[in-house]
Amino acid sequence: MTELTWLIPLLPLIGFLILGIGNKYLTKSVASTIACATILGSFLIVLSILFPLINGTLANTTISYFDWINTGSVHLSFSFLLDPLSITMMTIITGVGFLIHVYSAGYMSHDEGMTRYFAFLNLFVFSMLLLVMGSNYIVLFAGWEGVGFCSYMLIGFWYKNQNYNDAAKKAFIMNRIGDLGFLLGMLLIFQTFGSLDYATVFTTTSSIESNSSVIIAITLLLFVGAMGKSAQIPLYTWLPDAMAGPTPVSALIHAATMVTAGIYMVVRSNVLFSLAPFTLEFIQIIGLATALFAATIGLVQNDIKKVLAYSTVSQLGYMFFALGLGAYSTALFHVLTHAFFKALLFLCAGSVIHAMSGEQDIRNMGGLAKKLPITFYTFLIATLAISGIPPFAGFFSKDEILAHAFEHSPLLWGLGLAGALMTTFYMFRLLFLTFFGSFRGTEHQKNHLHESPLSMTIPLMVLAVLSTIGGFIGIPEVMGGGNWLKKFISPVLGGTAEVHTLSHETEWLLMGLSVGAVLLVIAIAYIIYVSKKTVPLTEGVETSVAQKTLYHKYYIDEIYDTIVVKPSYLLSNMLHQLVESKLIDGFVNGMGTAVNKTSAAIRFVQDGSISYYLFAMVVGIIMLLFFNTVI
Amino acid sequence: MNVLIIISILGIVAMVSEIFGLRKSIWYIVVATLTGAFIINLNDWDTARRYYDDMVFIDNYAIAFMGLLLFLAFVWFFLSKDQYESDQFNTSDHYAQIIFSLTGALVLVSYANLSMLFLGVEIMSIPLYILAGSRKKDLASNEAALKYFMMGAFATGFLLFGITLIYGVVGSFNLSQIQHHVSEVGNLPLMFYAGVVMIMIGLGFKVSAFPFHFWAPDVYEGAPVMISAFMATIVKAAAFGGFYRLFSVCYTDISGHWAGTLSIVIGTTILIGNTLAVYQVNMKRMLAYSGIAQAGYLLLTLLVLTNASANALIFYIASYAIATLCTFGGLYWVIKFRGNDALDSFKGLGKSNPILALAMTISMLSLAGIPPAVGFFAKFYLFTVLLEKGFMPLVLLSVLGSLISVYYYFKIIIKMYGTASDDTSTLYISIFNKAVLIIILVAILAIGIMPNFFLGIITQ
Amino acid sequence: MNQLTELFAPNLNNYIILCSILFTIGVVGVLIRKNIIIIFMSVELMLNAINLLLTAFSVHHGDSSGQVFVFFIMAVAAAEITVGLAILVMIYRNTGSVSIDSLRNLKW
Amino acid sequence: METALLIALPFVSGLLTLMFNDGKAKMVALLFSLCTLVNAIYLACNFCTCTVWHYELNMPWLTSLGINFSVGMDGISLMLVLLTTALVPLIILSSFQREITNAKSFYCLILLMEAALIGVFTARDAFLFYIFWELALIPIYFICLIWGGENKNKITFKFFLYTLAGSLLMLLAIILLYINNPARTFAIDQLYTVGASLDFGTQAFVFWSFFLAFAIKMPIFPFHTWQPDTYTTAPTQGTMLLSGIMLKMGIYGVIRWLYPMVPDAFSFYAHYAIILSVVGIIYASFIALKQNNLKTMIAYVSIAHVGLIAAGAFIGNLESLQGVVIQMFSHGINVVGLFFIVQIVFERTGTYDMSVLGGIRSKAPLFTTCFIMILLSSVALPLTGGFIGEFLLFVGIFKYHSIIAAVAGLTIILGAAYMLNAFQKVMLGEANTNTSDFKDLVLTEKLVLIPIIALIIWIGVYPQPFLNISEPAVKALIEVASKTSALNH
Repeated sequence: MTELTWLIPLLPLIGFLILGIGNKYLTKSVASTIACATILGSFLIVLSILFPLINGTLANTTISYFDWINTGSVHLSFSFLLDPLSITMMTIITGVGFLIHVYSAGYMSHDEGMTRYFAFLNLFVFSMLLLVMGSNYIVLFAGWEGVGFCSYMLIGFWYKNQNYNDAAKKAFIMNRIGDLGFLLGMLLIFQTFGSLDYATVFTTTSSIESNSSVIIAITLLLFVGAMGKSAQIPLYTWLPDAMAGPTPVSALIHAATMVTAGIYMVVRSNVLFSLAPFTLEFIQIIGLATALFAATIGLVQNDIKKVLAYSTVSQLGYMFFALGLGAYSTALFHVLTHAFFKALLFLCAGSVIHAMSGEQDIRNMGGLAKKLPITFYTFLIATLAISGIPPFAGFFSKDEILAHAFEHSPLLWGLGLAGALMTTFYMFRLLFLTFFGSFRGTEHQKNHLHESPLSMTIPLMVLAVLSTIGGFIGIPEVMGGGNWLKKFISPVLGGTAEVHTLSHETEWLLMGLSVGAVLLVIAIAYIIYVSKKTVPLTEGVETSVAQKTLYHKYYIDEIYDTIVVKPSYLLSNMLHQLVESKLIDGFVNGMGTAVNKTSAAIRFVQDGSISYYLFAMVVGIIMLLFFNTVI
Repeated sequence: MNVLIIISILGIVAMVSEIFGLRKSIWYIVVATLTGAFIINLNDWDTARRYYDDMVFIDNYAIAFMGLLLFLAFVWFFLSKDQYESDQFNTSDHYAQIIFSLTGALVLVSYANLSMLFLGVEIMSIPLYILAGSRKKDLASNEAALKYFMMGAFATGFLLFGITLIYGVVGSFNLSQIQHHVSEVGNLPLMFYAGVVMIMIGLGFKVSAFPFHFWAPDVYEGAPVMISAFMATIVKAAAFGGFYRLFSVCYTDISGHWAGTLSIVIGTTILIGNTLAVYQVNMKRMLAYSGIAQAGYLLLTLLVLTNASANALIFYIASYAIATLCTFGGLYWVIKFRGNDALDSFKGLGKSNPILALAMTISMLSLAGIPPAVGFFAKFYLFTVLLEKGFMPLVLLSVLGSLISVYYYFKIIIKMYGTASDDTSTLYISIFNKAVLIIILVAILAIGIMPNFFLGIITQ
Repeated sequence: MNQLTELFAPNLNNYIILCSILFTIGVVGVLIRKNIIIIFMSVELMLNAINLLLTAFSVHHGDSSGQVFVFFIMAVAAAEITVGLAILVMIYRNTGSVSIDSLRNLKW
Repeated sequence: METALLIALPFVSGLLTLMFNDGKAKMVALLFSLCTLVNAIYLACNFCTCTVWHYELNMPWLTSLGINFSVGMDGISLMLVLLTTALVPLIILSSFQREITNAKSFYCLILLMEAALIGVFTARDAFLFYIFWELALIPIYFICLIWGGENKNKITFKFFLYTLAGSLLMLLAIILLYINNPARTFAIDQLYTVGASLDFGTQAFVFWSFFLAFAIKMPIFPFHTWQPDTYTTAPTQGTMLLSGIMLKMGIYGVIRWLYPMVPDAFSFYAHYAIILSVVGIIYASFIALKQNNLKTMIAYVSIAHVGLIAAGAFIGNLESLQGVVIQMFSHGINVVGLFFIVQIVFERTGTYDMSVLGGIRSKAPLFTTCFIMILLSSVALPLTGGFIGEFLLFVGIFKYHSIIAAVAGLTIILGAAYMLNAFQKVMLGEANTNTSDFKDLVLTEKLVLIPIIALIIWIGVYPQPFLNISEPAVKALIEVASKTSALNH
């Protein structure tokens, strides 16, 4: 069953190599076929492993291929781990990845760089698979960095536009800040446990005291890595900018898979994190803060992708919130459902943008529901899912998070709910502004409006189905479900059972409350944007300070620019012009100059006059005699 | 001893050769005789003998130095052949005087008596006073001769005064008796030490140590180029031979009394020589200062006075002299083609005459003490000998000096390879002269790589 | 009277002092005079001081080699001064001056 | 014997190159250097891990001073020899698109330098080591002086003098060790014992003398100011030699000649050296951020990278030393690639100024791919050559001191920043007048870049063969160091 495991990441890699090397010679259709085929192949192999794992006919397996770095105390093998956690992620990656590949075949068909696009998309899938399949931190790190690079290449896919390139660079560098934390965390793990293998690390934690400084340091450092990759405060600003890339990329990388790598990593390291309640609390705070913070920004954005981007940041915050509560499987559940509905949202947005010939501003849209029916309905499903309307996927996962929050404290529950309501509001705002009302774009755009081709709509429909039913794998007990996912994952969580202990009545009550509130918010949004036909104001028009601050994303980018980027350049200049040229090189050159100057000065001693020479000689003689005989 | 006689006779032959119409063949006679003398000299190896009532002592040290001097003279005659063929000078007169001077130099490295030291110095110097002024119409040459003469005579006075004071204490000019007196009798009066310093001054002048170095740059600049070459190499080598011989034989036991003074002289010589060379724009002057600095390194051996230091001295002086000779040889051609001896005449030489440029480069590397040229090994050996006796501060100073010296030696290299000349004509040097340069080059490199043979010379 | 003779008797120290003074006069002469001929004479004075001292030492030690050395010095000095005068003549022909400062072009 | 042959081969072939005319010289030089490479690979294939030292030759040279022509290879030497022999053909090949005046001398000097470099990496006698050390300097000086660019005279001279200053001090230290050696030889094994037995003051002198020589060569902050100018003005082949191979001399020196030589002083002073190295990483990285001259920027990048390697060398535990060895190898390949990229850009556009470049990516996809690969390796992305060494180095440094590792780790961020900055400025955006007729790679250029990329991937994916080569040697080295240190206490 597992003999073909190595092919799972290798197929996309082969795809990448074929597309990369044959870039010039392949036609677009061949290229897209190769790309999709390789991912499909991987997906099928993943399924062939998934089912035995579910059946229990296949136990957790580590497959070791070769020694990667093996020297001294470092024994790192290139090996894969197949367990419920990794297989879940692999399924998402290859499954959603395949759908997005198919979608891309339509979406990118007019782009001259399509082969290049698919090459990097394949490489991304390869890296992402490496990330989740690795059986030790170093393979994870390899994938971790690999996805960062692919993200860089794909955000800057339209490299002629320097703004996109800036966005790509920003993404990579911010990720790298996190990577440093992650690397240091890894080093500390290595230092502490003498290994980077999950198996070894997680089984030797007995000697570590809970909340000891080492484990807090390790987990915090790992979390810094997650912050970068999963766009948490304060390292989130790259993600909205990353929307510069093609929309399917945003769907795959910046919604469904890569950004959830941080969550995967924390879930994977749950043994360590559970030993550090302090860190968990910290994650809780960061997660919740991110969820709320990003949601408020999302309320006023006008770019369809930006709204989705902030929504993603916010949802990721939610997931970390769940992790901070110790609800690892819940977080993973949300990863799963989020992958479905957020990918769907992005793909729909892509379809809209496709139809609008590249227009992304929702102020210029409206009334698209009739022209783009499939897109509209799928978008609606996704919006319902993200808003947490039962029985759509988002409801179950979100509800579980809120339940865990309530168990901790009602305040957290309240804040969590507030986030969810904001999410609902901006999502419906988006929905209403885009698909309802009358068209606000140009005539040209209006004539051009069309539903997307099948290659794009089929993935939409598949994802819509998944967004609808995806939640059923985690139906909570209270609804009579067995929370199948939790059980499936539990071996990975090593018995740290995380069942919330709320009574069924409370649970029902909470659900009712949240659903009720959500419906209320939808109604409000409907009144504002459909009934009153409010359209966000164009830029430059005076608005309230609060709104302006939100619109400008709390000026975080500007603040970072002022406190990090500019001082760095200033320091660079100062070091170069002052320290380097004046101080160090000045000293070095000064020595040379000193010799030169001395030489120039004392050569006048040799003034050409014999009498003077003789005199100098005699003085010298007298001094020598004096020195020798007297002293 | 035979060598001394042969070379003296050769001088006379050279002087009268014109009368017998041998002018054309005198070069061949000289070269052949020098070769013969060299072989005869080597034949005496390991037969330490004293001659004429202990006036001359041909030991291995003397033989080594005499061999070196003969070899350098041999090379000199090759390098200067073109100059004398172009009839600027009266060949036989010049040759005679050079050979007389060489005789003096040979005496200076083989003496066993202070009177022979004095005679050696004088026999070596007087012809050079004349040679320095041999461009009779040239004011620079006149001035060089005057300066050399005036200061030489003055310094001779001090040398003699020193000898006299030593004689006053010991009652003999004989080196072994002086040595005996120093080691056995002891309790030396102040007069003796004053005499030692006076002799040090007189010889210090010959080797152009600070503060008696003033003549060197002016004289080198004014004198004809090959005469400067002779002064910078053979004369300096002989002076060091004499200097070291006297101090190693006689004054080893009282080194505490003069080593401090000498250290000061050495330190200042190295610093002043190197520093002053930096700003020079005239090649000959620069070489003069470089020679002063090198004299400082060479004087370091006098602080140690062991067999090893004698080896180091010979090796170093040989390496210095051969490289300097080669440099002057190259300079001669540059002056011939470009008309002046400014550093700027070397511009673009790398293109216009690669062989000449290569010769200059290797010589400069050797002088600067960079492997694989022989100069490096000489410096290395010198430092080893010194560090063994713990002269760390002086060695560090020498290293500093070496670094400064790289500055001016490399000026030439940079001029040759790094800058283009306005005059792009290719310079033609005959095959013979090219061959001479190449052979010297090979020697510089070969000895640098295989110095083994020369290191064991002095092993009494 | 006897004391006086003893005081002025030519003992070695007196010779040394006398010769040193003569030598110093020679040195000072070299240093302060500008005429090359007079400088030559001063150099001769230095050498003669040495000659005198050598002779005195020679007598003191009862060793004749010192006096032989004096002859060497005289011979060499003669040769040397010949060369010197020749150089001087050459310079005089070229510059018309016998001043030591007439030639100071080679410097720095 | 084989080692001596390996040194002699490029030396002789260098001289032979002079016999050919300028047109043929490059092919001849390439062939000769390939022969050397084949020879080195052959030796590597026959290299077993059963003993530490291989292919030894010990021939008396200057018997009266106890100097022997003693060469041999252990794993570390072999890695560097492989690096040298692999890079030289690439460097020669990289010059094929250039018009070089007096080409035969150029190639002759490159081959002579190769011989000297192999000598440095294999010498087992301190004197011999020093000779090769200096010999390596001379060809490169002339390469930079004769074929250099703007302001070359002053800059190359500064380079020469600076490095010479360091090596002269090293010479003194070697002499000091020698005269304290009762056996009066320069044999490295004996000097290890001698060095350890010295009193602390002398050890300190030896340490700092060696340190200066190596620090200047690498260069470590603040002894680096010769480097950016020299790299910029030197002909690209010279820069490749300097950065690809020559700076490894300094690092090699640290691990072979300094680390086991004076254990007391090393353990006492290494801390300062490490701090300097790490400061250098940050310092150079920051400066690289704002450089507009592509070549100068890469020069600073090199300082930053070398800082990390140097820190690892001074830490001297097994992981860091293994990291040093593999990173030396991969850095050499990388930096040669980077400078070749720079050269290609310069040849096509005539400028190093990044602010007037841009848009090359759309014109030259193959070139872009190569650039990206090399860039990835220099930002140490996993599965590229740069990562393995960097990771091992970090493991080693972290073992030594976590804060230092954290500070050194900033290079991960800064490295990404400056490399991507440069990439964006040079390659991305719209093509302008400078870059609008940028041609993609031609055959010889491909022949240079493909091996480089292949090696980058090989080291990144399967570095084990390389690690296996050097591991016994590194272990032996550490053993020597601990033994000599124990001897003294």
